[in-house]
Amino acid sequence: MNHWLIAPIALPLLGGILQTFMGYAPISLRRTLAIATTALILASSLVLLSLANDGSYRIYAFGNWQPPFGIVLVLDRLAALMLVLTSTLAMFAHIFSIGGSDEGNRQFHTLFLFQLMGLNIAFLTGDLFNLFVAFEVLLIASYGLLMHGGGTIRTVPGLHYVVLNLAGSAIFLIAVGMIYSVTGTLNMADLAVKIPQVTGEGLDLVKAGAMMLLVVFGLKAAILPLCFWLPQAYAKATAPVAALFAVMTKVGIYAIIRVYILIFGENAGELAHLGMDWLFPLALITLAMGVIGALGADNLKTLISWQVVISVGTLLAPIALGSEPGLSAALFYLLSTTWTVAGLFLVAELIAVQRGSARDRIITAPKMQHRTFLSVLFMLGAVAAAGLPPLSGFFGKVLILKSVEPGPQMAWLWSVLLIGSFLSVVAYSRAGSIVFWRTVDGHLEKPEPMKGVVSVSAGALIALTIVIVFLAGPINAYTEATAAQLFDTAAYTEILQTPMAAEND
Amino acid sequence: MSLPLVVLLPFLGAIAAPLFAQGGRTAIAIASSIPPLIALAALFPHWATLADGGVVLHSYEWLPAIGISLSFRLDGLALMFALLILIIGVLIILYARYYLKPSENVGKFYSLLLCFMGSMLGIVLSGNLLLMLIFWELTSLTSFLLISFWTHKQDARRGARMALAVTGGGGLALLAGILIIGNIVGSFELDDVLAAGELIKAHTMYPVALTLVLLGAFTKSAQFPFHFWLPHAMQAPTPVSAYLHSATMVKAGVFLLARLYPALAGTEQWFYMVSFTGMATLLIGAYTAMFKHDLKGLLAHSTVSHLGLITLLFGMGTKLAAVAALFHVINHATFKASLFMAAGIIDHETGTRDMRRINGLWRYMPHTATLAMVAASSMAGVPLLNGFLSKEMFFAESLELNLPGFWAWIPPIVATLAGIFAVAYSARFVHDVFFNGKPVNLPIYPPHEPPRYMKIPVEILVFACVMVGVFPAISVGPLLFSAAQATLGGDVPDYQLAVMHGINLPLMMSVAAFVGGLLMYSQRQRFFRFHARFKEIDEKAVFEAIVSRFADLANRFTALIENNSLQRYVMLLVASVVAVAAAPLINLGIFIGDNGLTPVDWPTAISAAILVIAALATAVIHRERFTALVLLSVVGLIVALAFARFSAPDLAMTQLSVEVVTMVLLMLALYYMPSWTPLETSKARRTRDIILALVAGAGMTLVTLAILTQPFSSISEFFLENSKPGGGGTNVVNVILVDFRGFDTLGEISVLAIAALSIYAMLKNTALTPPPGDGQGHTWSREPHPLMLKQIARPMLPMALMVSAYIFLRGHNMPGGGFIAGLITSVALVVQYIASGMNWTQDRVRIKYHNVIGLGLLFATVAGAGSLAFGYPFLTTTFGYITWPVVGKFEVASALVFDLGVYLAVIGATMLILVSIGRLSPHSAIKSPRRNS
Amino acid sequence: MSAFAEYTISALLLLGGAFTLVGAIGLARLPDFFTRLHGPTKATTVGVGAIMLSSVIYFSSHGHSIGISEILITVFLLMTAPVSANMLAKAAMHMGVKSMDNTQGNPWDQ
Amino acid sequence: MMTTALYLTIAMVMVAALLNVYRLIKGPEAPDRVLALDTLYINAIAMIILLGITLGSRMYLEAALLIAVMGFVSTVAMAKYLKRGSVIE
Amino acid sequence: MLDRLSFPQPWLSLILFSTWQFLSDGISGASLVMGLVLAWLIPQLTQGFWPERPAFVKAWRMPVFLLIVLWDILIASFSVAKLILSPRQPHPAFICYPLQLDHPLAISILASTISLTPGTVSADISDDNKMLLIHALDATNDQEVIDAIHKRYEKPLLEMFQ
Amino acid sequence: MELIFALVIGALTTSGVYLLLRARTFPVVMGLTLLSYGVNLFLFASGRLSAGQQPIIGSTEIYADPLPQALVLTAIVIGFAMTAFVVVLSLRNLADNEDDHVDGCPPVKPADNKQEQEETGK
Ligand code: NA
Ligand code: NA
Repeated sequence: MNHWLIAPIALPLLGGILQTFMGYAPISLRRTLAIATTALILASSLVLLSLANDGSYRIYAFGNWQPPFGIVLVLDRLAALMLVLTSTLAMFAHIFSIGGSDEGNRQFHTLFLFQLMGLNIAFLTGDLFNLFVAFEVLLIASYGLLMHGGGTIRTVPGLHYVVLNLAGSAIFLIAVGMIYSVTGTLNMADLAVKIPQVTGEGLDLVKAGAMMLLVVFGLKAAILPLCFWLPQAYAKATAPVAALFAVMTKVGIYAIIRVYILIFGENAGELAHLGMDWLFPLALITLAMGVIGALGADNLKTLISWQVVISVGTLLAPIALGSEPGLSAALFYLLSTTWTVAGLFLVAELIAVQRGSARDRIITAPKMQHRTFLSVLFMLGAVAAAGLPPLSGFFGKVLILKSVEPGPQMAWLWSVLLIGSFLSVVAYSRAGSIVFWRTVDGHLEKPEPMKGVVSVSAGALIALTIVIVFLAGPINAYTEATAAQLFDTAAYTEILQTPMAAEND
Repeated sequence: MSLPLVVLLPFLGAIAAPLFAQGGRTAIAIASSIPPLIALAALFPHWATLADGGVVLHSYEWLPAIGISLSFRLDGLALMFALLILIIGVLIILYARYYLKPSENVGKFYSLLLCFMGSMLGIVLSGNLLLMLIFWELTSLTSFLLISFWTHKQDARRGARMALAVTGGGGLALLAGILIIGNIVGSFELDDVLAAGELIKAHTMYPVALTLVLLGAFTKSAQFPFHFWLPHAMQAPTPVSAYLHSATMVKAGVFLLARLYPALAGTEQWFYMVSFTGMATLLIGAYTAMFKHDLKGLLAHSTVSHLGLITLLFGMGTKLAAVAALFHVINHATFKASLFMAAGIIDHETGTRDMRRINGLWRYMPHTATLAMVAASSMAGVPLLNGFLSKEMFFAESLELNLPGFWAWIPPIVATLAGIFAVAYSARFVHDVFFNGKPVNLPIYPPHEPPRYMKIPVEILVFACVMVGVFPAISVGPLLFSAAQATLGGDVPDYQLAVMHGINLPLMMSVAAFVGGLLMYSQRQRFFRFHARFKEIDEKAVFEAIVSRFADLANRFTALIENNSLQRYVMLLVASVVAVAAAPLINLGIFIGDNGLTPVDWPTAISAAILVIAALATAVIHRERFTALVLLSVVGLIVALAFARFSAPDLAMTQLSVEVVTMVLLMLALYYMPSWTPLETSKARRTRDIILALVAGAGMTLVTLAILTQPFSSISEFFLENSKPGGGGTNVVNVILVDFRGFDTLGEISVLAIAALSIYAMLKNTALTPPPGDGQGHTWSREPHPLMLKQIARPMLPMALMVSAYIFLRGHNMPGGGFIAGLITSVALVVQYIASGMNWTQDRVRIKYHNVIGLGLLFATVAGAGSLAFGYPFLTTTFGYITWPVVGKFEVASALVFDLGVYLAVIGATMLILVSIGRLSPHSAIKSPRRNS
Repeated sequence: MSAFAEYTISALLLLGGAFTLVGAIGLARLPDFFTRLHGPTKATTVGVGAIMLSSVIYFSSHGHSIGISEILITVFLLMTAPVSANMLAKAAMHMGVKSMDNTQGNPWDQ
Repeated sequence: MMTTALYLTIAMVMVAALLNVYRLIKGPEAPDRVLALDTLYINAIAMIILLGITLGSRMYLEAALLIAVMGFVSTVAMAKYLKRGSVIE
Repeated sequence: MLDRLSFPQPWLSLILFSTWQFLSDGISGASLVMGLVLAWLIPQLTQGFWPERPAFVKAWRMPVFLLIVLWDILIASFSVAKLILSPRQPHPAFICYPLQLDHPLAISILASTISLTPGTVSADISDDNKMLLIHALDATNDQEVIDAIHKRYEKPLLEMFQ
Repeated sequence: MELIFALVIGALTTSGVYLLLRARTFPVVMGLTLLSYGVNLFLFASGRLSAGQQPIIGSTEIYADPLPQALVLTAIVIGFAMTAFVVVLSLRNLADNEDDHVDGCPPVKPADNKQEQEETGK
């Protein structure tokens, strides 16, 4: 059993524990250790990526208990991809935070690391209830992070976010109960085996449970009509937190991919492709709503928050269609959009800092410092987000467009996606030209100096969109392999036969 | 290799150029002109191949998944455009050197200009449609930045955004079109696409594909009805206008028409869409140009009109028309670029572009005037100039179109009419600017000739006009021929480029155009008056208004839906659940499984009744908060009893302890809150909520009923079998928690820990002032710590600790364990706080709760990690029975250490939470960071 | 199990049940808060005590060791019941809860 | 015979519980409700013990102990809230 | 360092030790050791929470006292039951009882005793610990009640404490 | 018996959902608590009901399904943590907005909206 698999979970756990003891240690020390931890997490995720790339499944059975009885971590290409996506993003967001946004709350780094732990558990776990626990870990940490930074602006959005997610957790438990009460198991592989054998009233119960599960994941992923908590919450969060949150909605999407391809996929007999007929139209409406929100946004962070919603719609539409190319395309786009949006959140903060009282609102303000640098970053991000060439967003969208089979669905997806891109171009150009170019005379009350780490991390995150373009070939190869692996559910269920470590004497 | 280089060079230049900005305008101009010159040099070697209809192709794989490859393809058509782009590009660079002021950001300017040049070359040299599209959109972006070069000008910003919106949007349509074509052909390689013309035209998706592609072309080439963006792009510096909006970018659209001619042209749809769009554009442009008082405005609209002409020619679908179109592309580029430069010079020297003020410049700048007049004549189609030749061909083709009956007359008439306008506005350009009396208060007076070198580009271009006009065959013959070859895919019709084709109908049309045009110009005041009746609409303002309106609507709409009402969001969530679960549950109905119902026993029934009453009562009288709280704890108590009744002692105990802590928590909060909830929601709303709640409840009831009566088997057999032998404990629940599913537990105590830490952080700087009384008119009592309570609290703590130890140690085999023990200890501590107060207790609790939490997590983790040393996975437990002399035989289980971690974490978290809230109380004077709170 | 044990157990059970009921009746029907306070503090406590005792006897007669838990619980109840009563009385007096008209003397409130 | 006694006792305890709930809902004053809750807790102890006897299992005694403790704590907390407002200060 | 090894509250340690023997099924070596450990450890942790020592003088009288009280409790319950079930309205009274005890523990023991015994609940103790407010469920004469309490409970306590 | 249990869960859900839909933080918190009671009982029920079959090896012959019990135990503790957090958050809400409405201030003010729009140079 390969112990690398717990690294992405054990590292943040230990790092987090260490931080709790260091409540009154000098901030420099806490920062160093925290960043070091995140760096190690990134390193370990890369190791796991290289492991997973051979296309096999690796499992880690906690307590050396044979699945389905014990909890197992399962490493496959998808999990590795999500880990790298997250830890890369986290790395830059974390570096950004030591620019000063981690001050005011000694628990920031603890929460940040526990957030990562929750995320990594969610990506690795092969157990449905453990997925619930993972969600709770990352949620409670996110609550804390969302409230980080003090002030009164975050309270109400935070409250909404928390209450909705608590209700969501309740629904999750009900769903788990329904599924367990019929199948008598919690292990995903085992479920994939058992679900096709369900008959009679059991079908209704499982179906209801699974649909409720979809609602929960939809809430996390922010699908219409469950997306309205997001813009305020993300827009009000401190920059590095918002950046990290860019990955939060993707957890919901990950869960949908995992559960609804593995357990309720095409081999699920009566329950095959459950709920996907709901998902496709909702995804498109979500996309449209996101575009409208972006068009109407009156500050950059809200605009970017709606961009999150847009990307959720864009991602789920092809996933709902359930084709292998579609999934591969979605994964490619996932990588691009998550980093881009996160980078944009950071850039928006840099801009806000430079514009005094105007902050990031899309209004006329005195000419800002570092305008060229910031405008270039913003433009790169905007182009990537809107999906214009030559940046990564474009390739993602082209892949998605190409993945659809001709037919009414193609017509819908194409028109919504393309018109959406067009309108986002309008929105971004409008926002950018007002923020950067429409300046009034007069100067800011003491323009703050731009810290090195901060601008570097923001720039680096944005620059990833270019990196993706250059690595497009290999990345796409990987996502294709991932999609293929995901659709080969039989291979996944074989983890149930993995031998455990030899019994001791 | 050389073709990618040609495209790459300008981009490299773009990166390099700003470095020379320090060296002054000359330095940077020279630096910037080097890449295009090398590129030119790199192109010439290929001429031999192209001359005999060959094609140069350099292709490299990039993203086979998308079908996009780095393939660059040079043929006659590409060469023709590439030469235009490069040669005019160099001239513009030279020209801009003098046009720009030293104060301006020349680095940015040249960098962007070269970027644009590179993108443009990319379009014409791409051998892969998707690659071409990338460059296509790049030109949109770069031109956006070039038009808005003077960012302080609002008109510039708006014009730029409009251009971006229109051309960028068109690009997206083009993308769709290209994807469809690629889908039909199965490849995006230009060669494959051009070869598959018949296949494409036969395909059912052809109409869609064509429409989308044409959308791209028309938006880029400012065809009606998308022509409005072009005149507003004139806010750009004149070199930009000259380059982008006469010679190159706007030609990208027509280039696309030529490029895909073999693949798409030759159908009814093509004919009608392209030719009629062209015709409309031709007329509207020509007509509007006439009335523009802005020098550049006039040129812009004439450009629109000429682009219409070219489009119309391509639309006609005859081979000769295509040739004429290509020919006119060259001619228009030359004379229009020179005219723009001239206009720029005039603007530069007089400080205005308003023709009503600019008069009689002939006297001040004869040299420039001459050049401008020659170019203008070419625009008007005066013989011996290149404009004349292509226009003659156009007139000829307009006659060749054999439309049915009356329709046959339309094209020639339109052509002549456009000719008349063209002559008229050209005449105006000449007369109104260089003659027509004296200048009217010019900002710069007296104007004089520009610097010598500023005129060189104009001279070169005008020379070209003349050369082509007089010796067409020699000057552009071969180039045009190979371009035609490339466009028409092989067989080129025989045509001769002669200055005169004798007296024929086209010539007559030209004559008519001349006479008419001059007549019209002489009567211009009438036309102006006539035109003035219709009020000028500023498309820029309209566009801006539309965008703002949309943004405003979007904002309103968003605010309407996303109205920050938690009640709505929760309602949506619940409703969604109901919606998705409805179908299966209705299908399920009231279902009693094979196990059937077991007989009711009355004590349980009564307890259940109490629970139901309490639960519903809580909801009903919830506005009376304390009472609701009391009822809530009744519910909690009965739930605990239920767990006990249905064989879950551990759950019963956990539920009990958690419930009490929760109650204390709620009372701590209630202290600061109003003790009554106002009645504010409408009756309708409450009814809706009640219905929703009832539906949800009913659903849960049905599901539970079905589940409880269904027989089932689960993986739990395994736990029951292996708990003792494998886990070393007889309390299976506890063994599951610390062993089988210890990882869940680890996550769960982390949750508890994080919650506590963030609560502490959240309340750190929170100040709350409690209300003076309980809201029923009683102010709070002053007596803090009643004697009897204090006295009972003393012995309670040690006893509780012992009980905790008892519950903890037996937990592995009997009901109990870390959680419950931890909660008991916490509750005992809480009693101390209640009885003796915060300060008193804090003084005696010597450890920081943060560290207790940390220790708890650490113990649990370390206990789990121990197994790694023996090569077993994380959280693998071990246990054994040790026998000591006095002590005797007893069990040691590593799981116990894990459970100890749980115990500590629970205490630390619970206490930190309660203390953090208690600290808010004005009575507790603890603020020093030395202590926990 | 010996007949004697069974009799004792039954008697204790019934006694306990009766007292519990009486306490509840008192709570339900006595006129004011202060009089209601008496029922639970005495009768109910005793009632539960009796039931505990029966349980002790029951299980020890079934061969289990003497159940200390029951004893502990009973002791705990006897120790805490007065304190709860005291706390509640204080609260009631502070809130000026009405005592029945024929009550002699007055409650305090500090 | 013992079973009969057991059932009678259970019956009496359940009736007692119902009476407590009646008082709890009727009030009229908050202290009455808390008093009723306290009594209900004590009844719950009785129920658990009786359950234990019925099932012949001692597994639930600790639960009874906990009810005793928790009942006391919550009563005290509520009483203090009613009188003093701040439970922990 | 030695005080770490001592038993700061011997009585408490004794009680803890013996209770533990009962709790752990059957007295074994393990239970003895564990009991010893707890009897030492717990007071070490909690002594701070029990500042004022119970100043017993004649502790052996305690059991006797407790037995009396227990008996009274039984009687009390019956009389209360009678009152509760009888149709006639009770004659309650608030009675101020002047305290002679001054040790807080002693006072609260007395108060508890009163609450558990015939028809009386100790409702409150004055701030200066000099007065005890008693609510009698059915009192004909205050003085009788006061004397009874003093004779039966406060006296023995006075002897036991200080 | 099953029906009674089902009805209990139904009642808890109903009350919980209704309170969850209220406009003030305190009822919402109580709603969440009630709901979680219902959910815990439901999750527990997924292992079916039984009396006197506590999963303590050796204490009886047949045992109740221990897994749901373990899950519920986890759920209870997590639920407690979450409740505590939301309680404190509502205190923060109270402190920041001098009001315990879930949206900060009782009526949604369209006025704010408008004035923001004026600011955003549209
Ligand atoms: Na003029
Ligand atoms: Na004039």
